[in-house]
Amino acid sequence: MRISVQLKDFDIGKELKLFNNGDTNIGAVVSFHGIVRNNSEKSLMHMDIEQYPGMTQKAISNYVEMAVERWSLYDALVIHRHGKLLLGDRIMMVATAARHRRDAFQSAEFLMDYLKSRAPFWKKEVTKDGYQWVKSVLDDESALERWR
Amino acid sequence: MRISVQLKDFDIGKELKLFNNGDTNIGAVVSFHGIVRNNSEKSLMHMDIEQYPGMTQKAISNYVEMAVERWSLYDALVIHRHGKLLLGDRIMMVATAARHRRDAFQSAEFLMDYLKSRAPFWKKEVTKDGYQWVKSVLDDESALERWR
Amino acid sequence: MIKVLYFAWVRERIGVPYEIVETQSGTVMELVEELKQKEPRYEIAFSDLSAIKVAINQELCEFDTKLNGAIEIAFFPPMTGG
Amino acid sequence: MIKVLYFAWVRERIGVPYEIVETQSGTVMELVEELKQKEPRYEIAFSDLSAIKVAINQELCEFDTKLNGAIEIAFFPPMTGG
Repeated sequence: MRISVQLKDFDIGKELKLFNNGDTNIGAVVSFHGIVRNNSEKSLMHMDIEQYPGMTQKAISNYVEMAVERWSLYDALVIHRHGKLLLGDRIMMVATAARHRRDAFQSAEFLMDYLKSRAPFWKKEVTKDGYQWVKSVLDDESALERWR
Repeated sequence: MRISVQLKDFDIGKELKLFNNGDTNIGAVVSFHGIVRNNSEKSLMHMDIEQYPGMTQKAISNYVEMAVERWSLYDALVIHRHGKLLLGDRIMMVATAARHRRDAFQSAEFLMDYLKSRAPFWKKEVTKDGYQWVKSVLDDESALERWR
Repeated sequence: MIKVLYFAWVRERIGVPYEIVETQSGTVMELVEELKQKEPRYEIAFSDLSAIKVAINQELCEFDTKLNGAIEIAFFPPMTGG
Repeated sequence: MIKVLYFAWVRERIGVPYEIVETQSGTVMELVEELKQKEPRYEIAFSDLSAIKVAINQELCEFDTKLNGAIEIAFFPPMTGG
């Protein structure tokens, strides 16, 4: 299990190599990564991600532990960047390793849903006209319902 | 879109780098890879994967096209190996790229469910006592129900 | 004339990966019955059809599908890829 | 004495990332009311509480949660990570 909140970029290939720890029970690995995409007006210059240092690591560890227990994971990884990110930059990644594919998929979706609306990060979209804080959407909140 | 049925190993990091084609609409990438895991008696020596050449590429293309259309994917990738594979070897990978995470997750699961029981591959587990063909499980068949 | 292919344990029971068959059968099922008449190894391989899948011209089909001048037909167990 | 932190647009409206507050308030809500009395910027920042989340000692809680000698309390908009 590894959790990292960092300014710098990460290499998904390297992370997945380290991640695959050689346990011969692992049959399925799911990974997700989020990328800074353009906004609807196609005017995004960059994104700024603010965090609540101290709480981020704690909150993420919590959800990772919940996932590991619930889906009997052999390994789990969360990397989340903060600070200034350009269009196309990697924002974060999640990876889960299980015996069967269903557990790997479910736990990765669970982690994403919780990171999205329970880990203390806030995204700001900067355009040439100024900036705006990304609004949370009801969909993200109701996504948590399925895990209860 | 890339589909490859091959004997040789692949590098997930490199594949995901090529895969991310720079389209600024892509916000979410999901990847899955399957690994040769031990059998329940912990006696697996290696695995042999037989395929139906000609039909494999065709069948996979079919399911990839279905996924791209249904979830408005910006890209999709399937690599599946055949031949002799050792414990811990990568068997196959799937990757999907979408605007939102839900579409990327759903399409990757869809592709996995179809590859599992509709692409013409057959796994054989070789132990020191001989070998046996892996049996399909009812679960894999019923997994297709949710996509109808 | 049709090319008949076998995979996995169906191939092992029949003993060849493929063969060319001269047939007048109208459907997949008629072809299976015709093969079963030929030799015991076909009878053994096709003894439980619920465990066997068929593809005509590399597309999955059913046992009651018509051959309709098909070039290639394949018999195999349920797939176990992924 | 409690450390009060603000993030994202809550921080921008309050004007500082954190401050130390001397308070006798029993619950989060009482503390919010106390802050709103101080200056208009607090009144503006806390005008719509349905758009604000709270954490005590780095764990999410509700507005009716008791402060109970908390060391740290934070106010921020709904999270948008991932």
